[in-house]
Amino acid sequence: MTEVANKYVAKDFKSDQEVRWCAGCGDHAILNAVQRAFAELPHKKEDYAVISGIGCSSRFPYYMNTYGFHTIHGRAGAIASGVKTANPNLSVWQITGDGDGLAIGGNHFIHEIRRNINLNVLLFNNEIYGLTKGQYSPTTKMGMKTKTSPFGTVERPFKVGQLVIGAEGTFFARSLDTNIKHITSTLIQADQHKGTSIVEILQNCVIFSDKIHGWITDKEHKEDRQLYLEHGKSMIFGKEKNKGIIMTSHGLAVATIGEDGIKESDILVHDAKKEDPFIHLMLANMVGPDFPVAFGVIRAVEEDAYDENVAKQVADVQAETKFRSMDDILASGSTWEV
Amino acid sequence: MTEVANKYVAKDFKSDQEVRWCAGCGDHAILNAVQRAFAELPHKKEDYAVISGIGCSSRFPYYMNTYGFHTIHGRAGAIASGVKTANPNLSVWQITGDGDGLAIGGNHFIHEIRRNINLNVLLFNNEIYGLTKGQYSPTTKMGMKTKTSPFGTVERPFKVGQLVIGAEGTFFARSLDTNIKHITSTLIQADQHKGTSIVEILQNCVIFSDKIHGWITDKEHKEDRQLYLEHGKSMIFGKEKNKGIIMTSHGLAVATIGEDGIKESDILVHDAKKEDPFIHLMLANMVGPDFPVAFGVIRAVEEDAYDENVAKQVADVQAETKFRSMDDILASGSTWEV
Amino acid sequence: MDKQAKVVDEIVIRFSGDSGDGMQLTGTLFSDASALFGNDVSTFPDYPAEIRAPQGTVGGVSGFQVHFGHSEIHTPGDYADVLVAMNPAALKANARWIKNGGTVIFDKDSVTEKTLKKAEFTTEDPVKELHLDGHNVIYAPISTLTQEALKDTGMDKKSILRSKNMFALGICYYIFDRPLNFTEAYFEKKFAKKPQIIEANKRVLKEGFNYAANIQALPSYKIEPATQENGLYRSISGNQATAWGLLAAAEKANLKLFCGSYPITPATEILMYLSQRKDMGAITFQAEDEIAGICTAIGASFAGKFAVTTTSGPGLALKTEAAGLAVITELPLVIVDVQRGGPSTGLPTKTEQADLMQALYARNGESPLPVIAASSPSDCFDWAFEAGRIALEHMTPVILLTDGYIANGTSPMKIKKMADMPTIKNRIAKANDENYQPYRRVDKELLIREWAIPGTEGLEHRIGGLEKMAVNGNVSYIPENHEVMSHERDARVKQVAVNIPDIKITGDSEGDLLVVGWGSTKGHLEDSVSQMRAEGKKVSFVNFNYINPLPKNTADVFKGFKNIVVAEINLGQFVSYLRMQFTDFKFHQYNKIQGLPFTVDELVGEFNKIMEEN
Amino acid sequence: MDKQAKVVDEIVIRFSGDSGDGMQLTGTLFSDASALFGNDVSTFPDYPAEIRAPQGTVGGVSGFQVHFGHSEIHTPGDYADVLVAMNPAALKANARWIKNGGTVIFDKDSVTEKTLKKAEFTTEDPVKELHLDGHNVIYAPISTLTQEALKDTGMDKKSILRSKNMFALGICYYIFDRPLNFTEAYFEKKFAKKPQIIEANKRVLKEGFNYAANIQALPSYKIEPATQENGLYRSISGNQATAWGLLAAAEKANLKLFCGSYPITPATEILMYLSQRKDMGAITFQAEDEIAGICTAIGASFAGKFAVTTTSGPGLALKTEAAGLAVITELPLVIVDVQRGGPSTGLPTKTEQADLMQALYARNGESPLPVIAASSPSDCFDWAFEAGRIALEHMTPVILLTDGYIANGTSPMKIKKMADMPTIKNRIAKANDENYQPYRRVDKELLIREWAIPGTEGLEHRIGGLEKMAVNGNVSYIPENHEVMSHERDARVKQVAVNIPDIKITGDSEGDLLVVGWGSTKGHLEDSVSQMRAEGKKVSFVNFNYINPLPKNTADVFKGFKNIVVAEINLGQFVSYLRMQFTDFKFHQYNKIQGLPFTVDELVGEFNKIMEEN
Ligand SMILES: Cc1ncc(C[n+]2csc(CCOP(=O)(O)OP(=O)(O)O)c2C)c(N)n1
Ligand SMILES: Cc1ncc(C[n+]2csc(CCOP(=O)(O)OP(=O)(O)O)c2C)c(N)n1
Ligand code: SF4
Ligand code: SF4
Ligand SMILES: [Mg+2]
Ligand SMILES: [Mg+2]
Repeated sequence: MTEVANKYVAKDFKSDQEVRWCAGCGDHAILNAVQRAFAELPHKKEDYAVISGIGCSSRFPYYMNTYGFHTIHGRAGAIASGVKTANPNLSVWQITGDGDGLAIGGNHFIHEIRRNINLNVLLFNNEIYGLTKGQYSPTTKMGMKTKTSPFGTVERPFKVGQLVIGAEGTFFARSLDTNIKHITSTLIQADQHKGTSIVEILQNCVIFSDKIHGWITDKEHKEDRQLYLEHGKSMIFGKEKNKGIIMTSHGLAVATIGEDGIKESDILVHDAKKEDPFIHLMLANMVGPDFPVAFGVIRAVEEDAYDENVAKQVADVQAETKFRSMDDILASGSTWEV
Repeated sequence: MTEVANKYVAKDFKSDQEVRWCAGCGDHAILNAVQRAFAELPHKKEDYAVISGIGCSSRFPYYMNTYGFHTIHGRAGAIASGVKTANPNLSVWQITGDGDGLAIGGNHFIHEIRRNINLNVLLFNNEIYGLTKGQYSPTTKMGMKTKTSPFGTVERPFKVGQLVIGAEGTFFARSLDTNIKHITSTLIQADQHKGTSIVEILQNCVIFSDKIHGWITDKEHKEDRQLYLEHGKSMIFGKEKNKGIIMTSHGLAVATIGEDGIKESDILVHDAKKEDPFIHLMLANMVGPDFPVAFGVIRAVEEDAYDENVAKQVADVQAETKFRSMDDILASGSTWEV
Repeated sequence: MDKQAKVVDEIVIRFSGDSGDGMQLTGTLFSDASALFGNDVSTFPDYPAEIRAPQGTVGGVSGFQVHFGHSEIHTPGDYADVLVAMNPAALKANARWIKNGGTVIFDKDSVTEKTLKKAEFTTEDPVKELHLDGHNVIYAPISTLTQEALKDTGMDKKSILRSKNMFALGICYYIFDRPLNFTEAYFEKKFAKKPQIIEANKRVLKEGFNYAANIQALPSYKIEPATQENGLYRSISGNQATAWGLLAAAEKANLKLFCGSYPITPATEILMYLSQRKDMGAITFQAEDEIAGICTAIGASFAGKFAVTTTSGPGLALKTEAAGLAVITELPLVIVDVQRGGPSTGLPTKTEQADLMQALYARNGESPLPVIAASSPSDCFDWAFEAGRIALEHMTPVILLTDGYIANGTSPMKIKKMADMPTIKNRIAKANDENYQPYRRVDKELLIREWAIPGTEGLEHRIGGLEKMAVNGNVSYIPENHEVMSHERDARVKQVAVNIPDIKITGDSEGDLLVVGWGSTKGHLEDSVSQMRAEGKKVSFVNFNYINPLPKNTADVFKGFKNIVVAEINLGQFVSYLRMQFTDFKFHQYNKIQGLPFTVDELVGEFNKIMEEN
Repeated sequence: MDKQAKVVDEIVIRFSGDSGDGMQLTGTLFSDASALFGNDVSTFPDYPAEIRAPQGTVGGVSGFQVHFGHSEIHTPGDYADVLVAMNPAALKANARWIKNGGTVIFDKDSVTEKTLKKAEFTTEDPVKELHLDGHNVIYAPISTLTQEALKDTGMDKKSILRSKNMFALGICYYIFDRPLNFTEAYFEKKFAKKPQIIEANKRVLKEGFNYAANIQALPSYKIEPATQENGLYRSISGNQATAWGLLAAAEKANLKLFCGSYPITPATEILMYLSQRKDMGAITFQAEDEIAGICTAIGASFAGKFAVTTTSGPGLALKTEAAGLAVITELPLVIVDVQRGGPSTGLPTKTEQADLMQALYARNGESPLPVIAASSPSDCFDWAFEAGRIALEHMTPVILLTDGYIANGTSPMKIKKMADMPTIKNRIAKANDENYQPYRRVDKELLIREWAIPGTEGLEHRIGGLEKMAVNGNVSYIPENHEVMSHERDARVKQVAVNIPDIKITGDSEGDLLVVGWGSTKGHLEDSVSQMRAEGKKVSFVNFNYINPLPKNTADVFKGFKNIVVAEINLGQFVSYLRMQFTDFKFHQYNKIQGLPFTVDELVGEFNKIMEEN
């Protein structure tokens, strides 16, 4: 991608369209964070393409002063794949929801990840279908009563990180709508990653699933319930910054530095670049009440990106071929003169 | 499901239709194994429903003397989900290929697994689209030249087991078209499992991907390259039965009993029922040349099945309700007399 | 209340306010109270596509129109006799829908610098700026009086103001002489656990009522109960009626219902209403997408359920490949398409009749199936039932078309007794029947195959999407067999006509103009034709609910008229369909495509023009 | 070779044998040799749906028909002058396709108890049992002589017998006086690394040739090279021509091609041919399904590529929702549908014209797009090019219909020079153009918007599936705007007619009967009309390639005829479409739906009947 020196401010990325999400919707903060991130990233404004499906979250492109495409429900992944493969020089951002991306769009989701197309995917997870007014989604917790599950759902939800890893994901990060700064920095890392970067953003829908992430965001306890991972840094968290994640023979556990003989050096150091997905999966799957929820870049493994490989194959063949135009092709092989 | 004493032989499950796969195709052996398994299982013949999509493998139902449905490409998972949810008393078998199940059918595949519907899914993995004459599939190894990748594919393949676990799978097994006995016994275990049982069968397509599993099936070396897992048994393999899988700080490794101080008791004992998916994922992902490939039931974790939960919710509501017929419903709530 | 009530025939009232102002509820309560009072009622909700559009803007206005009267009501009405506007934006958005001389009830407290700016007014007097000063405008201090009424409840201001819609409702109850008790009962049930809210709502409702009585600003209208057939009635929306009609069909066929669907506006409520009916043994499968929706339904149909799938246009587009599988396997299935504005995502919350061609032809190959359409919120019940009957008796997928207009609208429904509804004969094959063959035609006239359900002893067989040999159902590539089967599939659908009634003419069977419509335009077309007939015009009307096949007497009906006009909310799909079937007639067409229903006015104008010019 | 060759005009030869006998290759080699020799050629492969159907059975027979001659050849021919049958099953499967008095070349060594049983013969003489003894039957000991020819090569029996098709080919080369050198050159290229195989094939081919010469069993036919236009020719299949036509369009529009597709019979080869063209900068994206196929193409179109997606009927069904997105966003896109037998999976390897209605109407809402159809293997090149031209110049998705018959068949193609082909004007907007607005109509007549491609400075904008405001392209729910935009979309497609030529009549412009066809039936219809005209009948013919919109002079052409008959390989889709457009004409129809092309014989019979009865 053509890189340019940063010369924008967030406002440059605001479009002239009125933002139409409910007051208090988590989407506002995410929009804000994306505009900040775009201002910081080294791309030209005209090189951004923001592609979404259908959903409240998918209204996103209208509010961004970039090239934007509000497509059809579930297909943002496939359309974004086409955009990026067609022109690897673009910085392509896919905006999707838990319904758009994981229900109807589930197949494109796992296949874009498998191919490792150089896309940045923002999955707004509010555990509900917002736009259609409150039906359960593939991330809705078992038992929840919604418009279409009056007696509670009987479906096991996906864990986004686990699905990403199952589909051979090279990058998975998690962020939170209440933390604009963290979203911004996470998106910058997503941009830097070569391949499909999946960023799950826990988002609050004030209308249909209000406080669905309340356990995590609870002001009182959030330091104890949120673990911010950084590559190369120890997995320390807590109000007193004295808790950490350790590895035991049964898997991960939470320990307190200074208790039971635990020293700071016993705390795991985060390695996002490890190819084996096992620890990343454990980290992505941590949930309360026994664990904090992990945020930040959980996995970022270097592999070839599909779009680059495609471009390279075309270039290689073109370097070798003696055919320069369709005239050559048409006249190739067996022909005869009349 | 209604269980009956076994009173069938494999021949009872042969239909009167001529089998039309190529001579030497791995599908013949699988058909054979399925017929044997059905004869052994405690279900009535009329309670079997065999549901497939489209592909060479998906011709399967025509050859089975049961209820059968050869549906459309990629949709076997959704249709089988409907059959089983509609009537949990049926023994439902979904037959699919790596194209049918993982390309066009990928979304239904991950969602049936997520819901944990009590289905038995046989995924014939020949790493190619057979019926349409040899295009690459989502399991084709990177770089392979096929009809639609004349310069080699640039796509990373799925690992079936990893995708299953990513989608919250409760059961994953692997078998091999050359081992009819093993397929039969694996299918019996799949039937016994409550929830979606995914059985990946490595299958040879003599026409378009001949010997694709050749490294594994090679007569000379197969004992050294195939590890047969059984719940509660040590992971021992090899011509001399002296190799085994051990756990090291870097993950799994192959060791030789008697060398480097390794004793039989150091070899891992297979626990298919462990809820944590981490070791199952490592086992499913083992590949040559450093590892043998794992066969048998890799994961079988007990969880509620969706179809049972649905039936239970209906029964619970019906036990409580005062409404017995649409007359009651129509007259419920606000009404008025004219 | 010692005033003199003016007795009128019918009234249109439109509630409008911000999306957050609770106008949908207000309208529904008014409509229910009127229906319970014995009026005939028709409603039309009209709200923005956003969950919450920006407050105070014209784009964010939510409206709900109620048309009620003492004779039969067919439409929600073109123009409003009374407009309730809760803020300047609502006034602006609806100004053009007020009848000449109509009444406007306007919350005068809502006029502030901010609200005027948001609604893009340039002066300080919105009423004048909109040239509404000729109307009967009631400037009611709704916000102030609501606050006043609840000031000693200890509620905070935001909560208090949430009740101001009840003040407006109270005003309307006074004006139209509605009893308050139905609505009070509603509060008691709805907020059973929150006595404070019950009390507050009751109080504000009453205050509104009293305010109107006190100011005596306009005469109270009185509408007598409608002269409807005797019986028990309820108010019902099209989506609810569709859900219940399907459940009724299941009951009469002695089967359990299975619905495999994916949510989509404006069809979602059908899935929602069905999901509440576990008591009837109904299973709802909220699938991962529309394809899985229809496919799980096909699986359930194979397994012996009465299977349905519900969607709107974009979802139907995704279901067409699988619909073809149901056609070739001859499995019963009802596909409901609640049409909305297209193409693509289009106008998702607006109405349109533009999926007709899609329903008829959107499948690969020659793949015919029956198509029917409903005409009003309450008759969705009957047409959903009929779709089920055809599917189950004829062993075929059926498409039922409704649309956003009738799906969201409500009308009173006379409650039928299940005992009085026809039994649906299903085609289930008997265990161990030695004569069973998958494609044996057990009814030679209707060309029906039997339904052999997994679990039935002795009927094991295979079906699928490949062409099948006649009778025995084995896979067949024989050229002549394909021709035979293609014609059989065609004939099977044509033969559905054997069991459907002749189409009935409203008006005389001969005349100058026949107005032809289909589906949800019925009310407006009927009213326009009545109006013209009252003026002595030789106009008649037919409404098609059976689209494929058409009723047997269709051509005979057409013969009686000098001119025929086909009116539709699209660019002319049904008229094209008629042209290809009936080459002996000339068809005029009138089309509108604005995401809105017709108005009776425009129809009368258009039809008069056609009569003059031809 | 001092025999006297009989000179004839045209010959049909059909090669048939087991699926494993290599008949497709044999036929192709014969066809190529004939084409290289200068004949006009048309071929038709006909094989079972299974990769390998059971050996020796009638269901497992694979056939390849070649029609060649010295004047223009339009069809692969109805009946065979010469049938090559490699085993009893092949004889049985093809007996009814032999011309009266035709020649049968039969491998007499293939008659064994086992092969007779597999082919379900009840006697030991298959020729007699099939009543073929009246024909000129050559009982050639093909297997034995092939073994004999290669006995000293050290090859095993199985490998040796794999060459027996070359023996049969050698016989045919003798009979029809073809030179062997083209085919020998083919062996040398194909097996460059296996000299033994080259030698074996050459030897067996020669032995076959010699055997035929030796037995002098029948006169050698001689066909002069065809009287074609001068130029360079090649043999090409419909799918290859489609791929190359698309690539040519990309080149002339100065764009790179992007194809997003999912494999499906009989369309897969287009994807395959395009995947070989990385040298032309073409990108092929083999997607996870058909939806992703079209969606990646839409994304690529947004990003500025000439985007195409290729499929067959069931795949088109899956693409319709996304096709609607391309309609409303007015993005250029070519959708190729290689039709096959339906409904559902139907007859996947057989041909049919039954996706016409699907192409025209299978989208939700009012969602019009241009539809065109190709008529022969080689003209797929021109129609694919034309589809690209319309898509790019008119900024619209276009559907191109071909079918299994022309996609798999081959015909000679005169090679065009790229310099002689028209330039395609694309509608790319210029950087920093201050007048740019997403829905500004830069061509007021054609109603075209500009293509502002991501990466272009200053043209940042948003598009999408919601209805858009005219000109500025913001989301709009305004009722009147929806009507304006709906009419604009309709008009945009109608205006494509401005740039398409008038339709041409074959024959006189007045007469008793006009035969109307569309797409791939052209050859058969043209031949049947020629034959009837030769008999003095007043019959003419028009073939439609532009389906939507139709050529401007269509009604004028229809006016000249007493009767019009529309012949199609379906149940009457184009005739229905014509009826809804042209209500002033009566259309007869003739339909066949057997997964096979028409035969000239049946057409002539049918058309004569219509002329007599009307
Ligand atoms: C083909 C199709 N099916 C269904 C819909 C209806 N629909 C629109 S958005 C949506 C779900 C949105 O949920 P999510 O992606 O989680 O977004 P959110 O609104 O929660 O941000 C659905 C079901 C549609 N527009 N198109
Ligand atoms: C909608 C649709 N798309 C594409 C096809 C063509 N198709 C049939 S089978 C197949 C792939 C089969 O591959 P796989 O599932 O691996 O089965 P195999 O033949 O290898 O056993 C494809 C692409 C189809 N029949 N329908
Ligand atoms: S409905 Fe929920 S997700 Fe949608 S805009 Fe409102 S708060 Fe946000
Ligand atoms: S093509 Fe391959 S998969 Fe298909 S039947 Fe033949 S060997 Fe089996
Ligand atoms: Mg959501
Ligand atoms: Mg395969």
